Amino acid sequence: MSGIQQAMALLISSFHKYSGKEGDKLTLSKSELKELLQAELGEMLGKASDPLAVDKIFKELDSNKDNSVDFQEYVTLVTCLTVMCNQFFTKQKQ
Amino acid sequence: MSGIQQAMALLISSFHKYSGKEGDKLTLSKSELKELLQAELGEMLGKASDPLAVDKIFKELDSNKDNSVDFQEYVTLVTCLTVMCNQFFTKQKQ
Amino acid sequence: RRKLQRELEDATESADAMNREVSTLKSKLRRGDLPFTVRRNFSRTGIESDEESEPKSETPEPKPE
Repeated sequence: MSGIQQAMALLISSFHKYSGKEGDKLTLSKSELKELLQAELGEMLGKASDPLAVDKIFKELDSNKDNSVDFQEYVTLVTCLTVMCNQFFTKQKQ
Repeated sequence: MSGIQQAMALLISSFHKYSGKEGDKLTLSKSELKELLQAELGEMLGKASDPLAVDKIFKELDSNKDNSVDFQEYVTLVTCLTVMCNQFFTKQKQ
Repeated sequence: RRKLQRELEDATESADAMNREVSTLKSKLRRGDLPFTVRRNFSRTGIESDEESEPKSETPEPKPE
């Protein structure tokens, strides 16, 4: 499997690791999002345990306001973080 | 490193594997994009060698019309493909 | 396979909308509208980068050019 295909598989499996815990298996509730942020992105995104911070990013991600974060909304956050990391990475190289 | 962080690192390293080949090291020219599509997503997309298809994709991806595909345009495409794969898998499970 | 190729084209069409969403989220994160900071010393995650930054330091010291 190519690097990009592995990345796609990882994004899908990581999402379902948390979305399947409670309620709708295919979306993230607020507590599932909090767990994902802490476990998967805690190092990168400080304050992943601060409820107010999680609340705010949950509202931000839940663009269709159905009180859950679906795969598309989740992957928008990951895309944004990847772009920002790439900028750190390329600035280091210049 | 968590699953999501690995995916992000793979997306970044895969991009630079192709963008660094010619011209601007931080963007994909049309030929670099074609190489990336074939090598990384070839099996999935059935040898996207059809020049028209690559042309169309390149024009659509190049949203800021600078005749090259930058990192954000690239990673957005990959995540959109991931969204579609996720839909494909979740429909199968239902 | 044709179907997947058509999906690639659909994906590129929806990529535009996502591109805008990512840009708005990025500027919010940058402006600090969202209470999350993307830590600079992220290079430890194994993306090939030459210098190893110490885990504790929040902002890496500027390297002498």
